[in-house]
Amino acid sequence: MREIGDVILDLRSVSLAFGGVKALTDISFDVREHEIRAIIGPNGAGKSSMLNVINGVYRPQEGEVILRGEHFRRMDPYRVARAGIARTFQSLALFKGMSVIDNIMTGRNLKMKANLFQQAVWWGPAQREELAHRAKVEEIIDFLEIQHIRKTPVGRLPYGLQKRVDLGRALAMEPQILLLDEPMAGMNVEEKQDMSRFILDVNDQFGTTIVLIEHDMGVVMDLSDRVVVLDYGRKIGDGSPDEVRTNPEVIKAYLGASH
Amino acid sequence: MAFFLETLIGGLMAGMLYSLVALGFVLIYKASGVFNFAQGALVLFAALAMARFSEWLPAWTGIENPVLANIGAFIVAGLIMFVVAWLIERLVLRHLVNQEGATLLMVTLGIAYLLEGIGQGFFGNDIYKIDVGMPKEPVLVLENMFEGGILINKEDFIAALIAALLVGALALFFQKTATGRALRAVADDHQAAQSIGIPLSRIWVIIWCVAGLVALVAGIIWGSKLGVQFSLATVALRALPVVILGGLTSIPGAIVGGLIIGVGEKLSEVYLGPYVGGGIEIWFAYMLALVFLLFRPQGLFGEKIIDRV
Amino acid sequence: MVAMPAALEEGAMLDTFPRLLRHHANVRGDRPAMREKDLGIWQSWTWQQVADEVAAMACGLAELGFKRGDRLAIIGDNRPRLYWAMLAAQSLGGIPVPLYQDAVAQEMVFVLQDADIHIAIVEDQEQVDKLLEVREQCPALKHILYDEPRGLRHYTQTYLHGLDEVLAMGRIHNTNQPDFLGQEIAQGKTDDVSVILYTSGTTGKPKGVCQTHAAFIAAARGSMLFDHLTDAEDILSYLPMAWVGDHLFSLAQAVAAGFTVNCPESAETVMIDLREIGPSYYFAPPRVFENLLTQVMIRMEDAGRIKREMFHTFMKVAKRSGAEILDGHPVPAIDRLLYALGNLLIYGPLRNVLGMSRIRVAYTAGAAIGPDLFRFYRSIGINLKQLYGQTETCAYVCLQPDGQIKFDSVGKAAPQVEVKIADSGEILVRGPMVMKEYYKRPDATAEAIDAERFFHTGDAGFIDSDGHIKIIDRAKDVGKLAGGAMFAPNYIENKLKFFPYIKEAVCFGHDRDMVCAFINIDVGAVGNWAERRGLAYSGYTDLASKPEVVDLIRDCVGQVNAELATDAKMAETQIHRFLVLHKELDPDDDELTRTRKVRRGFIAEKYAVLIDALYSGKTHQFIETEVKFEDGRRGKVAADLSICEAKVEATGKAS
Amino acid sequence: MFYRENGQFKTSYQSDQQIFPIAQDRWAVLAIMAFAFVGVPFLVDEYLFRAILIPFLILALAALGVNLLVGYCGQITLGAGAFMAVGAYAGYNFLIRIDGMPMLAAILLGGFVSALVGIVFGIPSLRVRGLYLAMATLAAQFFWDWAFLRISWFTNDAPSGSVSVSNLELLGFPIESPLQKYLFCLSLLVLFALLAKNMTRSAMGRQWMAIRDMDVAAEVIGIRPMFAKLSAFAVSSFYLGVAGALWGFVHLGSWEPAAFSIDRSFQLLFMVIIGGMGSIMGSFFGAAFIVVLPIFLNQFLPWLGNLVGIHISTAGVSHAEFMIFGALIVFFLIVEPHGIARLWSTGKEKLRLWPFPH
Repeated sequence: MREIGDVILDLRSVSLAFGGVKALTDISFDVREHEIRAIIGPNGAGKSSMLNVINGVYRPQEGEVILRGEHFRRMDPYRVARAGIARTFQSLALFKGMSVIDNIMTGRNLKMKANLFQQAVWWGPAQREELAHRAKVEEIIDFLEIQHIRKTPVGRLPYGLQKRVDLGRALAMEPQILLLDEPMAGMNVEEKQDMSRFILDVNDQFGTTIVLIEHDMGVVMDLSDRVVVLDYGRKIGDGSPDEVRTNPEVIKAYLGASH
Repeated sequence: MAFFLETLIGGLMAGMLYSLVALGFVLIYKASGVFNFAQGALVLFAALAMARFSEWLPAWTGIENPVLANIGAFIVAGLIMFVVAWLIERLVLRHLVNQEGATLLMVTLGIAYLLEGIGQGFFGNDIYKIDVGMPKEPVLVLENMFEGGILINKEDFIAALIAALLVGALALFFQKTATGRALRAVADDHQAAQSIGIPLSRIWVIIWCVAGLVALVAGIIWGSKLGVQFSLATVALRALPVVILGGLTSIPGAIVGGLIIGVGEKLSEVYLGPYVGGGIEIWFAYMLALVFLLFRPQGLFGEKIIDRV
Repeated sequence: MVAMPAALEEGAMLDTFPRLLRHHANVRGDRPAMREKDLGIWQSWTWQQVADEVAAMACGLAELGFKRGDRLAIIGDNRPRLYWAMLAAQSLGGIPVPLYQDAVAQEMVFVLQDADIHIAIVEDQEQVDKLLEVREQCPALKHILYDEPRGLRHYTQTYLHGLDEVLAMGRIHNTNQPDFLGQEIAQGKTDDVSVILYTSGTTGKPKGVCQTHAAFIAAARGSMLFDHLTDAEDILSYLPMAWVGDHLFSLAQAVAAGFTVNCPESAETVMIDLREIGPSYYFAPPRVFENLLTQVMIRMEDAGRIKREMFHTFMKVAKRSGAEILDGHPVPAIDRLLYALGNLLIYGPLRNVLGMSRIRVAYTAGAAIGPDLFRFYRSIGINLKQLYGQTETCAYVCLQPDGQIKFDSVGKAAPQVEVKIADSGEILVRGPMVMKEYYKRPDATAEAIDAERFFHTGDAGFIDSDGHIKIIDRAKDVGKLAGGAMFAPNYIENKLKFFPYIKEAVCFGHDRDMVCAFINIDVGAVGNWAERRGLAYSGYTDLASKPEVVDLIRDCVGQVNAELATDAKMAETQIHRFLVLHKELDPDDDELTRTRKVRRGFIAEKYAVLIDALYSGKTHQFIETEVKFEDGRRGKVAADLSICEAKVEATGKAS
Repeated sequence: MFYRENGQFKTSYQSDQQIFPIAQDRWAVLAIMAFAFVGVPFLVDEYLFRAILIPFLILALAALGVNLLVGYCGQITLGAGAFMAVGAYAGYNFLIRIDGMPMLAAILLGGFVSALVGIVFGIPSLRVRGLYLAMATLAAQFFWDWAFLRISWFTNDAPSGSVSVSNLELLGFPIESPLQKYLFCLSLLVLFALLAKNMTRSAMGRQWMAIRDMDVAAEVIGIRPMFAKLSAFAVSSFYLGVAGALWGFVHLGSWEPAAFSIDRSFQLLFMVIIGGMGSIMGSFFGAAFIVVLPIFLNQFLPWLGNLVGIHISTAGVSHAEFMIFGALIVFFLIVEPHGIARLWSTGKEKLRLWPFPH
């Protein structure tokens, strides 16, 4: 059985603004190794911005991110990826021109070493590498039960499956920390069940730490070990699902917010 | 010194014309996000129409008065540009709503070829002249300030004046009229504009018409200066750096950019040219714009680009 | 290379499956024995590798205390390692007992108890969970081995083992005692029981059919000779391992002839896998061929006009001459020419998309197949034939010889098989393939096999002038109308089921004055039919209740009646009244057997009200039925069924 | 219809990932190759070699280069011609300044120089997208147009940058007759097409496409936009450079900067758009189409004109050309953004599923 480790990722009083618009105001919270950490909040609470700060897509004006004791004023996507943080996207962000296999293959990118010339020649190192990583990718395909769409261009897939491929692409990086941006948005009950199962399996089998944004309170409460609640870019709650559930501010925010 | 001022003013004049073409780019880009590579082709097309009809109308109708002929030709050409604009919206843009910029740009390349082909096929491909009775002789001004004074080409001067007027008029049109406001709304946010009931397609037709008109004026001026010929289409390429410099979405940008490039070209040609074998103005403008890009991708007056995830 | 069937190379001691396996490991050690689509490619194993794996598994089982004569339960989809488990058990002189993998836990209890299972090898978590659920009821069950570890890592039960561990154990054991297994195999005798297959039993509890090595090898070799099978064949194994048909083709024949068995990636991908493998030898129950044909027709409906025209014209050509050409009968030159053209433009491509380009011989069995269906496949050049047999006879009694296909017969007695018709009209068979006994059921055995070792098939039928056997119906089902006329429900039901729109039918009439029927529509076919007419529907129940649909079915029934009317014996048994059931008959509700045979008696009880309604002349009847969903949840379907009069042909004497 | 795929199952990733996984395709390609190398030389006369085949081969190579950048990496370029020019003149300089420099080496070196230049002009792509980038490439175009015209060192002091090379040879074999030139270009094209295919089907190609399809996502999974884009520019420019050198050395023999004017750049872009963005095959289709169409029109239009009794001048033909190209660009971008290649592959899919529609 997995047991929660100590803090692996720590955000200290992060503030982010676009022009005049404040997206995040003085947010601090930490993520422990092997845990499932949820960030919830009504629409426009700044959940996604939070993730984008963590993996360096946005640069916060204030605050710092501490990853395994290393302090960063701001992250940069490449370094974050190297550091073993993967993520999925809320709005589908697959490479629509490629097949499912290739999409997941891109996740192996950082692990591939062959240089351009070897790749151009193909026979030899490049091919050996390709085949080795293809095998890895097939394991992920097997894990996510998407064998039947292996070679389909992702553009043709229904929403639910695309979400799964997105997860697959992230898993291909064999990340220590996995950021999931509303993995179940717009899914039907069955798809949600599957997705939750996969998330739990990932966390459990690979010990991956998971930071999860979700809209659907129910799902979050079942999945996560600890929950952060944002509202209008401010942190209004943090703790175990039960603590959060009973936190008056949170209740207010959720009753107040229309979503 | 005098020589410097002369070049400077010459540059400004030329710049005004660049601004005029650049304006075409900006208008269309603002309203439809299309980077209209065909602007040059429009200019050529308009100029051809103008030039030919000013010959044909007298021949057909027997009107001798050149002024009337020119006015008639101007009206006909204007109508033609309207039709062109309408067709472009109808047959092309309408089918490419919310496509990526690159695709739209390539489409306008296609349109450019189409227009050049049709234009020359229909109006002929010789060199035609437009004579709207612009005074050609140069004048000396400020003789009392410098010995020898400064030589200014009247035509340039008038041209610049017309350009300036047109620019001003458009600025007003955008600020004051309802349509103008609608256009700005569309420029800011297509969906929003649609949701408040602004008919996109109509706006686009209008904007392309305006661009067509601008092209027509530009065409007439350049045409009367250099004669109407295929090379007119390339003025677009000259005006490109202007837009980049000024910022794709800003009318003042187009004007200022035009002036800067105009002056820059002339000065560089005069003062740098000799050392590097001359003929540099065309790429110099680009280099200028390019270097500029690296430091301020959105141009002088353009809005900052934030891409959200 | 195309070698002679293994059996014909110095046949002598190759009289048990483990010995055959060893033989192949020696003579064709590097030819592929098994393939499975896994992780995107066809993982392959040569005969040598299979032999080694089986050896390891056998030794592993021995380590777990599996002994000569023990039974080994095997539950799961067609996976190589599950087939190897059978051979492993046999190597130790044990008896594999395959169970239907889609059965719910409770249905497994009986077999587990009856066969007194100590060790079960199962595919995955799903099956493990089932066994854990019923473990209390089966105290004998000591070990559960699983093939696919996924999701089982937190199962702490000490009696759960991954096959991998067991194999590892086995390998060690094998290196420590290299000659142990050899001796075990040597001790095996050809008339040892090689497998126990439980008959789904249309009535009462299932019975364990004990088949010996000798029986299955005889059956296998018989059909090998009959169809000239070599070690070059490729088959796709996707039918339940517990079904005698799969056992005969995927294990007995494969190991006898030494050809290659291919396992699909998953249930959803069977069609794709079929296309990729393109088996040369193929076996499927009629419903599979039926579904395929339905798909073909539906997909052709969407095709462009020219293509559709082409298809239909050439299908006419095929209908006219295809089957004849296949049988080598004389055909006018022009038709030959047209057929060749069609073969290039339609039949060939069609076989390709169906995955049947390479088929040399295809068999169907398990139920009667509609003449049109049967003709279709033969006419596009697929050598589809029928065979006849039961679990008790290794599914090996009659085979249709090439070139002598009669659509309404199941062919001639297979090599070494003796067929005779009892006075009662029941078909009796004798031969090496007849089972040894029903497991622990001497009574039943005695009932089934008489003094001269004739097995009573329970089917009624007759042998025609040139020796072809025709099946009419289950002997016990053949009843009499009150009027005294002979009533063969299956015969009628099959005629009904030959319509693509009708999926299942149940006829009643024994001791009654007329025949009435329940009907299940085929959602696929009827649904498509409805869509093309712009009928909206929300599901089976809704669709079935649509008056248009009911009329559609009435036509079908009418046509069947017309056919029946032509046959003096059957004319009396035309269907007078029928209704379209509000739910699909389903094995999970015990209405069908796992092999989708109708459980007549059970249905008669369950839907007594409906039957009364049919015979009491009502025009409507409300009914509510409980149903079981795949995930075990229960629910209710209710409907007010309309009961219809069918068009009945006038017959000789007034009735 | 002609596909019989049963039994073509893959037992290893190697066989699953080959360029043509379907046997029938492999045979077809082999047949075409055989025809191109063996059949064509017997069937074709000098004119066809000069006027169609050799230009086609070289422009196909160039289009391939453009496609790698525009089609695969999604970076638009209007300066392709400039890089051809760089390749041609660089190659020329290597050839004449270093005596004993083999032609092939000179051509390849031309490619490498062009690649370096490509990287330099690709740098803006790190800061700017789409339209702005087009600008940068235009700048390259105009700059090099000018440079080769005015900077005499590049052209070994030849007036107005017109230079020429003669008596080419490869490892002692002369490359003089059209046939020799054809075979030479063909071999190079085949080789480079294969290399391109390999790049696009391995990590590099996936990085390019990732940047093209969704650059933010690409960055987040650890693809460095800088590396991806610049490598695309480099490779693309290399191909263009080699093509340019061939165009100069082999096709023209003697040339001026005008041979690589902005019209050439547009022409190449059109090849890619019409042929099919993001498809190796597409580059060939596009090149073939755009090489053949004008010749076809020159033959066909006057003939048609005579039928209806109007005389169509050569100028008229060239205008028609303009219109048709323009119309086609618009048509393809609206109706089939993936060009002829996509039409081809859908057709192929239909054949595979025949007689089923889908």
